[in-house]
Amino acid sequence: MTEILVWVLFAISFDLIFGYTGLLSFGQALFFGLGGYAVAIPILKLGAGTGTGLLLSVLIPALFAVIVGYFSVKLSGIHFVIITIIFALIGSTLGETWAWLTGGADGLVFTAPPIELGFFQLDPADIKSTYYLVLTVTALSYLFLSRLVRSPLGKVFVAIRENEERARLIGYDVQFHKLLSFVIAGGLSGLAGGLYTVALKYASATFLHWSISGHAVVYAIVGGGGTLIGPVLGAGLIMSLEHYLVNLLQATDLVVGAVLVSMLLFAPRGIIGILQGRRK
Amino acid sequence: MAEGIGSGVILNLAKVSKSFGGLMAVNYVNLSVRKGELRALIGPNGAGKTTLLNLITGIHTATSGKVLFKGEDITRLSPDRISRKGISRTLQVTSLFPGLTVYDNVWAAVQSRKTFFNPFVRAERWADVREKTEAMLELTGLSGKAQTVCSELSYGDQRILEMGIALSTEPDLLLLDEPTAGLSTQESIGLVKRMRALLSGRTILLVEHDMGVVMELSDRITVLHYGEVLAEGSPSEIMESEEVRKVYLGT
Amino acid sequence: MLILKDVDCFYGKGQVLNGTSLEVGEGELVGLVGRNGVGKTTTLKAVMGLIPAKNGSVRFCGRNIAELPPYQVPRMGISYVPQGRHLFPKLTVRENLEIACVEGKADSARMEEIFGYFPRVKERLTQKAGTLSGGEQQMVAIGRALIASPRLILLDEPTEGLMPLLVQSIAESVKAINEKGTSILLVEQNLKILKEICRRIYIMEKGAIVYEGTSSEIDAAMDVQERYLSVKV
Amino acid sequence: MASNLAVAIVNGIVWGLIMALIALGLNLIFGLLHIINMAHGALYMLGAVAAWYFIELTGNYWLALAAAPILVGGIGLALERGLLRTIEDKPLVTIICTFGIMLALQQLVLMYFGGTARRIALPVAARFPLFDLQYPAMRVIIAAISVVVMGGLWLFLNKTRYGLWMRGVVQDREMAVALGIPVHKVYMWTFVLGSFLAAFSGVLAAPIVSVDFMMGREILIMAFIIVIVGGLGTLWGSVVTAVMISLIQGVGSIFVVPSTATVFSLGFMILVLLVRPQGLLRAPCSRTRERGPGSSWRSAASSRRWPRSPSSRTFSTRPS
Repeated sequence: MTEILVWVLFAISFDLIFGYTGLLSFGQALFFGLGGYAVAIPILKLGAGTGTGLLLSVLIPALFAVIVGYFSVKLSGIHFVIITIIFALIGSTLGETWAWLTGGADGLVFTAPPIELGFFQLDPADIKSTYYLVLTVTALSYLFLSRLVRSPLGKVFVAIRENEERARLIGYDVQFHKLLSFVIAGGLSGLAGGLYTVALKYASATFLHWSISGHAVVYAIVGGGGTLIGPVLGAGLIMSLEHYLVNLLQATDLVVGAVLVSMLLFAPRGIIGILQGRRK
Repeated sequence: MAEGIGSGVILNLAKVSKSFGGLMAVNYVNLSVRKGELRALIGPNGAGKTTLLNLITGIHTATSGKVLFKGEDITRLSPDRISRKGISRTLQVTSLFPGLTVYDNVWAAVQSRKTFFNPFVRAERWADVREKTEAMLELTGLSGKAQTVCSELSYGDQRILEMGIALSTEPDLLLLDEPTAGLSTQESIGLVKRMRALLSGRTILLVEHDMGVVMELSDRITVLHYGEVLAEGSPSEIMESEEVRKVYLGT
Repeated sequence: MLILKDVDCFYGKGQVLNGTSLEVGEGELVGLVGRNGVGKTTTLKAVMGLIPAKNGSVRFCGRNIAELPPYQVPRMGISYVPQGRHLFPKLTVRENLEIACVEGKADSARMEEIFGYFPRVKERLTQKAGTLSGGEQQMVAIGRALIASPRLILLDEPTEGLMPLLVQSIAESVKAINEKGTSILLVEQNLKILKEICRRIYIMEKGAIVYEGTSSEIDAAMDVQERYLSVKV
Repeated sequence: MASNLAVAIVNGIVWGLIMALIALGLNLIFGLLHIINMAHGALYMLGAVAAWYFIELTGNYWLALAAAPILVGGIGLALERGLLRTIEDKPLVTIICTFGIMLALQQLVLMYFGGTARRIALPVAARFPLFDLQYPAMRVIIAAISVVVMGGLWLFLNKTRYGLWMRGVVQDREMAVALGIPVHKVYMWTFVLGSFLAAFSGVLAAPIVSVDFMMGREILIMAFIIVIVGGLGTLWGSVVTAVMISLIQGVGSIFVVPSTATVFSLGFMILVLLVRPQGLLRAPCSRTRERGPGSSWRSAASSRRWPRSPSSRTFSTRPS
């Protein structure tokens, strides 16, 4: 359940750049993985607290997103997809190489120290507490994003998705707003990665691999991009599907791939699209 | 050109050229538009009319020469900067936000004049933007269709909306690229009627093939041919010009 | 032979053809003229099936070709020379000609006939089409249309952007091709050329045919010329 | 040292030629269908896996080399006919769709083939001396076969009618239709040919590398890099780049850690994307790009300075 919530957060952060701003990034894994390290390394090497770690798991990936985004948003379409994959690849290659820092493919195993919130104590070692922690953070992020997409800023993002040229001609700095959206999404992807590591007590270079980004893509598409509730549904549905199928026939990716492809062909607006269609 | 660069000139192109590879699309063009006038730009296909608009709005950058707007050099600015300086335009091929409602289309344009976007504020709270949006919908006669998704509008309404969006940025100079393209004669007449109300008192540079529209609306006409200014004058002068007729009839 | 009846065509939502009807008879050379953007090119593309005709019918030799998949239309015996030539720039001239023989090898007699009209094409056979001059490209484009032995050729502004001397020579070639029995529908902005070589001329305005007459009739009808073709209203 | 270097160079060339075949398939598919085929690596993997089964059955590598690519070509045919046809004109959707296909194919192989890596014995065991080492002759044979296939591909494209059609469709799709070329059939066979090439290189690579269900994943990215650096749509660029990159990596890893070499090549690739997105080995301005903006004809090449960006808009999440 905790895991589903993490993927929900990852999926909605991806949906901000894909569903709202219209940029297909296959590089979100970079920020996801970085977020993981941003939690694990300070705790392990510097003795930092979990709260600090989670804060860093937003800031550090966001910082990287500024750099990566600065170059990436200059490109569009296919070239954008490819450049984000490459950045993620550089990340995972370095992650595997710098084992002294990252533990390489074996990863870093650590215990997150309890979070002191005045009278209230939250111990990540306890599964239930972790669950509530992840639930709270994800819910807050969801609220933040739903506010964001309804704000004037959100309208700019959507305008860029719908027609970049027109947005530019009415005076929006398209490049800047794309970058902004990329950075916000990067920060939240990092947060998802951070929570994932806290829950798993483990950070690894495999989280940086570009194919991890595929999860977010799948959830957002299947659920319905361009809405926030869509990716939530998508993540929930696919994760539970996987959960059941693992015992049945061990063919999770096969089903995921099949669901993804059939969604693209028959319901390009995802589950949300199907639901809305029925209501009409 | 007798009027020269007087105080009333808002846009001034000085010896502007643009080449694509070896092709000179715009060749050494001088053009000045006065505040408040409606200037039409005509010429056969490939004469460089749209390219000229692209140069003014920063979509292309001139190979040589200067574009001055309100006395300021805007030759090398990006399209969004130029738009914020006060130039707005419509495109020949309708360019809207197809998935958004008519209301949001106009909203996005009105909102663009603001500078800071607080991500925590609901867009609807901005009363001034709302008022301007509604006023523009009223002006374009699209109020009744405000909640229609723009891709479902009729083509004529899309053309009007395109103009509405361009006007929502409150431009000092409006460039119209073939507003009646793709409309039947009947629809064109309707559009021109509505344009009158929309455009009165504004400074406009109009590219148009439909000579009826041009004659109806314009104060002055500039004729482009092979990227060069062939003639400039009042509508009646242009009508009588031997040279212009030659270009159009090939005689 | 070719009959368009009440054809409507749209680009997205914009209506470009608005009930266009015209006819080209067997062996005829028909002109189509009109100002920019009135739908001349679209008419040709509608015949070729490149833009679907929404309403009305496009009949060729009695068959409704609007229902065919676009690549079948040329196989019915219609060739198309688009505005701007649209040769394949990275293919040689010979390849540009050969590619048009979709059903079988290039007939060498046919090749010779093309060289007869345009000797320059023969000299350039091994050159890449993209390196040719505008006039040479036009010759290859017409040659490419001829090679499949079509019964009808649609020619879109063949003289556009050419030197006056070349304009005359292209016009003469067009006339010669027609005299050998191939029907031609010629779109032009240059009324003078049309009047010289076409017997019958259509004038188009806002997606519809507004006038039809022989070249001498058009010559006499100054008001029509003024109204639809010149800058006067 | 000399022998190490010599082996690195020969290995680099051999591997580069295999990579070139993979990249050629990817590039062909992109050039014609404008599809970024994320499943290309999986097709390569399928080729190797199918070869393993054929060898288990018949014990004959050469038979596998002939049969496996045909089988995978058939799969490619089914994919194009069944799935990709309907979404061909939406580049971003095809990326996601082929990504889904990749997941599914990998999983299928995992189910039936298992997760463990397997090896295929060298069908030609002979070795020849290279300085003071014994170099397996099979690798040279593999390189030779790649060259022959590439030559065959060149002949196909330049000397046959279908090849001529394919080159025509790449340059001007609408005109090709107007000349009566059945563009959709050309698309289909291009995809089949691309799949065939991917699988063929999979079989070629099988005796050198270990065969497992993930073997296509990294290869896919390498192939992307090659195609982009060499120039999308520029076939010979892919070949040159493949051999070059493979040589640099091979020789480079004698001197530095392999991952450093990888990071550098990735960084180089980003530079190429930003500075010359049309690829290093492509003429900066082709004729089609020079055509003025007045042309009503939809030009295949889009200008970078002002991207009209059909790709970013075609994937609208709302109906349009």
